[in-house]
Amino acid sequence: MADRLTLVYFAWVRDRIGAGEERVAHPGAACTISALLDQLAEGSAGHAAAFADRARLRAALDQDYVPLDTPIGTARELAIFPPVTGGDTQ
Amino acid sequence: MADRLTLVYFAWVRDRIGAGEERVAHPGAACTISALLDQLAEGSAGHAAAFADRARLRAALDQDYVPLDTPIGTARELAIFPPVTGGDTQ
Amino acid sequence: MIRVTVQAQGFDPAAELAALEGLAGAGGIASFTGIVRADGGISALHLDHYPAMTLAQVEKVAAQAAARWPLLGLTIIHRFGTLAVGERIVFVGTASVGRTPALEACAFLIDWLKVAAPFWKREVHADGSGDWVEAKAADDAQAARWS
Amino acid sequence: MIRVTVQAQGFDPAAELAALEGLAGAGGIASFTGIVRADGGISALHLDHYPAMTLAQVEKVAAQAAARWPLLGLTIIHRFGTLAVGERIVFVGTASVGRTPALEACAFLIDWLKVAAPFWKREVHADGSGDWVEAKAADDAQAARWS
Repeated sequence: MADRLTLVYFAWVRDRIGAGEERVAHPGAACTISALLDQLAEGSAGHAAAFADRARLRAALDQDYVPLDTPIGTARELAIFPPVTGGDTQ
Repeated sequence: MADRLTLVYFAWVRDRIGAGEERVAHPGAACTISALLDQLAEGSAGHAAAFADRARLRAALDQDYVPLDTPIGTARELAIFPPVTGGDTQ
Repeated sequence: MIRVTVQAQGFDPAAELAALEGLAGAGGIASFTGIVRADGGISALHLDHYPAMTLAQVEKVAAQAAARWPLLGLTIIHRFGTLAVGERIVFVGTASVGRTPALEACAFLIDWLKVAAPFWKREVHADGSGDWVEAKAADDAQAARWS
Repeated sequence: MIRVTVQAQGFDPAAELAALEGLAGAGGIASFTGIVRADGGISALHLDHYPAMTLAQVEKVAAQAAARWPLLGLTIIHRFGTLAVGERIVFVGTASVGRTPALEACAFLIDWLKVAAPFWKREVHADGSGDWVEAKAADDAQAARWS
């Protein structure tokens, strides 16, 4: 089990938090992404604003898309971002 | 009513007839394409070979696709050819 | 912008695509290019066509696509004559604001060109012999799915 | 031949198409190019992406297309960074023996790139202000039709 977890943020999630990346103590394998977001939202207004509307958030654990209720397990990197808007034109 | 009808042939229809174009006396507005082909087939072995298998023939009257049982009407040009094979690659 | 040509000479897909990309408001450009394959050891394809009818039929198919999808541009180039293996036969290019009209119209156009344009292919072997290509029922079926 | 790149710099669709046309046995080449539109008076789009994940996701979509259709070649280029109106964002090119696999795979790839590749667009106005583009439910629906 890693003792640190790297969090990476994109698009307006990053803008609201004010940083693209941060490291936190690993919350444990059983902790879900949602539960970790709850903890982080309590810690700063920026995190609270970024994580307020969970329906607009998506996540990836070690670069694989997962639902927000997924336990973090042994992942080293958790990414939080809005639904993607790539592909072709707007 | 035109008194002459131009016949044009393509692909193996032309090869069998041995000519790409010929003019005939207009058979009359009520005469169908099929009936005209019957008459022409009696006139030469090439025409008979070209027109033997009607399921493999298509027609156009004055440059519009029509079924073989269409009356020739006042058309000036009748084209007889196999199903088209254009578009992209073979 | 609808541009339809039926010609013996070659063409440059890059120039055609650049013209479509340059149309005001264009966000998506789709294209299809058909190439002569060396099927059965042929060295060339000869494309016979019905000159008095070909352009009108290709324009008809183009007008159908333009009526069905909101296209900003549509280009069709179809060659005739003798084309060596590896040469381009046909180009279809479409431009639209979003991606879907361009992609769908491009597929529609190439499906319909195959069944509606009066072209006939003859496979040419190195010794000059060759046979006319038979039409495929699959082409009619594929075009019909757009109806 | 599968070629996938995620890059900041521009690209030349003509060179990509020429590479696909040159593949042995290729009879049909389909392509799609996406261009930045001036929607809402924007002057540019900024594309954020998740570098550690992007290439893997695009390669995954490419592998799905290659497994589903008999393709001779498949090229995907997706740009990131700040792109001015009129610049190309994305290119998808496919080559197959007949026309249908190339056309279908091209449409499949662009639909799936929109929902699977971790890119986020921000509209940039002339004064530097801008908003992140919201995802459209229509994109999920369009991608899902391939399932």
